[in-house]
Amino acid sequence: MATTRFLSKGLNYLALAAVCLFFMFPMYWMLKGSLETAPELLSAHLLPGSISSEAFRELIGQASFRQYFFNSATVAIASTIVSTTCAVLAGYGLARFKFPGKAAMSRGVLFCYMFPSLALSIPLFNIFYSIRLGNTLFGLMLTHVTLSLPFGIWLMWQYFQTIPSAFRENAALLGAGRFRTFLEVELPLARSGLIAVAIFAFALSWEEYEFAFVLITSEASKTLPIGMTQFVTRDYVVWNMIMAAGITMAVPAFLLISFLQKYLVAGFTSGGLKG
Amino acid sequence: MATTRFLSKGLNYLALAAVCLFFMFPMYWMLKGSLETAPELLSAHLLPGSISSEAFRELIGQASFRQYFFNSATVAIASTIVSTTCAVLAGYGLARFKFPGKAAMSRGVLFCYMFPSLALSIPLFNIFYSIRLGNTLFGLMLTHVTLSLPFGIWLMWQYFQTIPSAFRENAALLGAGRFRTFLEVELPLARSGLIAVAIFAFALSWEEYEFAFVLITSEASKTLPIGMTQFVTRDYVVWNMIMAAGITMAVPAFLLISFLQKYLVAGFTSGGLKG
Amino acid sequence: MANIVLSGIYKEFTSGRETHLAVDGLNLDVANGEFISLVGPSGCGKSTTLRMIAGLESPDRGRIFVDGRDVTAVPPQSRGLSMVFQNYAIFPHMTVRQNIGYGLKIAGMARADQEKRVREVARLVDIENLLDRYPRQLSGGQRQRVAVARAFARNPDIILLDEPLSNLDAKLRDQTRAELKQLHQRVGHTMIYVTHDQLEALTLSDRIAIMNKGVLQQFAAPSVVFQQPANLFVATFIGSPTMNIIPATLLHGEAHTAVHIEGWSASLPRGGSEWLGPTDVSAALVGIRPKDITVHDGHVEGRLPAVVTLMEPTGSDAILHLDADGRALVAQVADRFDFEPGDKVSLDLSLDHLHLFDVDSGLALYHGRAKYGARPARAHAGPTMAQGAA
Amino acid sequence: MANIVLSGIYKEFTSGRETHLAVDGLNLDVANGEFISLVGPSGCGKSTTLRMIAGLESPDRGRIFVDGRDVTAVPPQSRGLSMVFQNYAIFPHMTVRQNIGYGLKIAGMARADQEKRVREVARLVDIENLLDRYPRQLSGGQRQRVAVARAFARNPDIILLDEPLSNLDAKLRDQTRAELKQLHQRVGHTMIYVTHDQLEALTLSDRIAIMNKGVLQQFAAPSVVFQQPANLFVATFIGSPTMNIIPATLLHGEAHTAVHIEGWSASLPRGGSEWLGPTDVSAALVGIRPKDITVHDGHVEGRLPAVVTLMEPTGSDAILHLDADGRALVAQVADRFDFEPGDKVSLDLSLDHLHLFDVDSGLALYHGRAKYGARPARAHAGPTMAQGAA
Repeated sequence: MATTRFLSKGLNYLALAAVCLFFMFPMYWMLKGSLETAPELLSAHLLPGSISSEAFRELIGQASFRQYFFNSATVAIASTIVSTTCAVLAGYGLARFKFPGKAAMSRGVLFCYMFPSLALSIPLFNIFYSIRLGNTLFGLMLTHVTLSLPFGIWLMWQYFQTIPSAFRENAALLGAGRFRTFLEVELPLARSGLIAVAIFAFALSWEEYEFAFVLITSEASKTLPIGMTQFVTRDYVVWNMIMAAGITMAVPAFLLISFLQKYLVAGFTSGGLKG
Repeated sequence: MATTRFLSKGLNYLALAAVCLFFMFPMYWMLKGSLETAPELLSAHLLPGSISSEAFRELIGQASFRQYFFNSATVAIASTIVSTTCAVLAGYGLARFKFPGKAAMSRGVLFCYMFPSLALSIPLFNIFYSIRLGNTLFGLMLTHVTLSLPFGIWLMWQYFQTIPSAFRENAALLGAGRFRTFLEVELPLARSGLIAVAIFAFALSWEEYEFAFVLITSEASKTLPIGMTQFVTRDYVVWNMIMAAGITMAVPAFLLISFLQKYLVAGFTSGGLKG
Repeated sequence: MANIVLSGIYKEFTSGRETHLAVDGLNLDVANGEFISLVGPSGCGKSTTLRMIAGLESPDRGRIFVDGRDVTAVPPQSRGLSMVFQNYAIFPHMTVRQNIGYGLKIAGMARADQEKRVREVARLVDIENLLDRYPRQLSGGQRQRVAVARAFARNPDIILLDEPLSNLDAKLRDQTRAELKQLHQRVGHTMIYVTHDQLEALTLSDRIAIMNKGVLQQFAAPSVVFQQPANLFVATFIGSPTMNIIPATLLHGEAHTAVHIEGWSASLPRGGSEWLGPTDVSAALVGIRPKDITVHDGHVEGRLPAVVTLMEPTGSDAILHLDADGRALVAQVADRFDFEPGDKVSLDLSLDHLHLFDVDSGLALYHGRAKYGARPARAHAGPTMAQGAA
Repeated sequence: MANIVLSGIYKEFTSGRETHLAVDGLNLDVANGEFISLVGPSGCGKSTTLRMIAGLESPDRGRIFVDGRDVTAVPPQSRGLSMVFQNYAIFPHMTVRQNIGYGLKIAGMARADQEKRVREVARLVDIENLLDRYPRQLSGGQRQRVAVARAFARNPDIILLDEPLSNLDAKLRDQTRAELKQLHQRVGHTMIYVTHDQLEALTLSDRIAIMNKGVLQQFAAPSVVFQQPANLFVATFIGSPTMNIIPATLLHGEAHTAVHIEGWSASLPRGGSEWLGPTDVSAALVGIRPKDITVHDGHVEGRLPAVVTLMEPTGSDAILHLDADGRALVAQVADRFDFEPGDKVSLDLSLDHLHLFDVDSGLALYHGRAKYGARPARAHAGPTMAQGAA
């Protein structure tokens, strides 16, 4: 009996290790590539030959890279704020108010979430140019909100539903109005959900490529993902700089996870807090 | 008092209506465009001039479109099955077994989820070509699994945690072994989570563009998103066919939502089922 | 402190196509400083009634008055009452101090006064040393105290309590019950208490409102609902173990009415204040509490023969489950643990504690003459059970 | 049916850097067909013990034997026992029939036999008409029955019950308790029952194991733990309302020992079987149950003077909270509802029901001579309370 248990545990560990390897290897490959010089990289050894920060230095030295980074950050932060705010308000409305067509609404939100964003890009391009939002960071920000908002609404909606109504009712009986209750009681209780939505919106905007490609043509408004692909389409492929750019792109994600992971893990489980 | 309530309700409806319009308008625009003839479309009226299925007929008549659709469906279905299976197994393992480094594991999974997929595409391209998986649907499927698996694992992990251990323990006391318990008790209880993961994986694969663009160059292996952009890059832009292709791409999402929406809405709330 | 009047309250809930009538024409008046309980089985409308008083639900018809003011349309935050919720609903992101002080902060009280008042109420329920803790660091009993302290903090006119003890374990429940009663005696707020537990209602309340299926059954003092239940529902709901109900035939003579049960009969004085309903019905249901059945060994002529089916010792008492000619009866006996299933016994039913109910309407027809605690012969010096044992 | 022996069970839990000792050196033997209860406050180790018997936890040290076979390392699915969980854990995706039959299906029983057995057990707990329902369509009480039926279906040797009544409301709990006892008498499995409710333990069990902080305090029949509690913990845990504990000084004479409480004293016979501990200590704690205190009006010489602080009527009885010179005491009086807070009374403590406990160890030193239900003078014909009222 004990042997079987041990075996099944061992197999599980093995599977987990394999999954880890599967995910970690590309990241390792990228990190390794970014720390090598261009000729070394082509030799494709598992371990780096020598470590050099050449690629990073050159990357950061480029004015266009800094511009891309700044544009990306602006769009990502702005769309995260707008998307999270709207998701919280809409999710709260869906969870708290009764109105006809709520079921249809839920279907609609999910459909929006699943709707192929690529298919959406064409009409959006069409519309945005006709209302003069094409080629602007504001227009790009708005598209990113369009992409992240449905899932955000759905998540906040689900999340607000897990908060027992007794908290809200008790706040009311203690004299708090609806807005105060929302701000001081319900929002803090939904904090983990809010953070999950913000992370989702940020990640989506930070790495979004297709819309940025379609909407933005001027060099001054390009974002990092677009900039990165330019390393490829030049005359020769600058591998180590591409890798370095990839690493740079991953830094905000890494920082966010490190700071917020306690809320993220708590995310879906501690919604139904009991007093 | 009643007036204030009525007003706050009215405002909420208005906000919801605005959000709906915001999301629905591009879809409407696309549907309208796909049903118009090319010249009509350029006039950009709000209502379609006349309705014609010309664009759809021509689209479906093209052998390459049918090939793209088939490729997309193959990759999407295969990656959904692989990703969901792996997510369920890994999520179960993470939720049920104790092992050192579980916290680090959770951080890792979330980091993978947030990792800019674009940044990943370069090393993956690198690796895949060196192991001869470039330009194959199998390779593309594998990348899509890489993209959807981290979030899937995280979701299933959270989901399995919401299932009270009493169900599992009771099954054991009724004589069920670990595998039987997993299959007959825990998996049915996690059904909503499983469906959410499957939908996520399918949607991701179905509309994925960047990796398909980087990995696939042969005409025979191209997927719908790639095919669609070819309508743009030709000598002139065939708007109504692009719109029709977009609508076609949205059909599976629409069907899936319609069939599964009851489980999806139940998704996060009914996990902690009480006997 | 304030008085509350409910007038013709009617409330139904619709879910899908089904309509559930929660409260049906409820009238209730609660005096200044009174402690009343709303009691009944789950789904009887007691919680809905409480929530309507709180303003968390609106009645479909009827009006609610507090101190003569119609508050039916007033939102909860403006009614000036507090509530203790069943699951306490302590805000998990606030410390105990912040939780208790939240209502004061909203009311705009100065910081120093807030702190003073928080300390004061915390002392009242003995949680002064927990003020800086978060709810997750508290035990179930401590959370309950925080919820009570928070409800008292604003010094509201009315305090509503929704099964505040049901999440505590048996020992703690008994202890907290007594504390709650003492708290009421000290501060004297008007309190409305919802519970499914008849014992809590009996021990705590000045008056008890017993509800069933949305309809008020009886609203009276604990001793009255226990000794003179208005109908069969009240009779069987109040009291533990449950009152025995036995079908009987009545035979009316000049001065007496004979009550016949298969194997037993007795004679009650006809007329007089004990009779509440018609005195000419030929069938009735006899109600007798387990404590008012005396159990003798063996079968004796004139006593109701029965067989013991189960004995449940409860410490110094025991609950005997009996089978009397196919009817299941329960008797409560003190000081005896020597019965065993299968024992043949015979039963005396105390006529002074006998009740008769109408077969169709369930309304009380007759209550035995003896009122517990009001019998002259025993009131002040008679041997109580404990004395007898001394 | 099977007997169970726990030998030197030791179990601790580690969470973070804290180690919590759950069960400390537990020895327990349960006979074939016996109904025993594990009882104690939350965190006393009773649930952990049950889970170790079930195989859901492994003891750190010690062995578990079923019918002489060491099952310590046997996984739960091979131990041949069933369990009723506190939250029932009925599978929500299966019908009642599938739930009850799940264990039979796993055991590979033929379909027809499964159906027959499912019907049989369903009849036993009176849910035959619910077989095609899903759990969400059932009430709390019905779910509880399904859980019990499922546990009985495989006809296991041993049935474990983890607070199976704690989610039911008061009335239903009383009723289900009696049904559970009758079920045990009919089918006769070995049953181990975990509860925090001393009343459930007293009424249901053949023997009660009282635990505190992982340590077994006493393991004996209900009458024994009630009448001869081994120590202060058992004395105050068993019985409701809780036994009064009063510090006293002892003065030993030739044949008698005098017990002094401020304002009251009495003399106990020295030596004899009532004395369990040393007879030469000069201080002790007097234990007396609320029922064994007689309350008289006014202050009387030789009786313990007290003031009423609270009265809780419970129907035919009432619980009096008293203040005797700063000490809080509780007395239970029958048939009297005329006390009010502030009333001056005097108390008689029944010497026959008096207990003495060691001040330091809490161990019992002396138990009053009178055993409830075994006093010759009152056993068979003496006037019980109910008779007195007849």
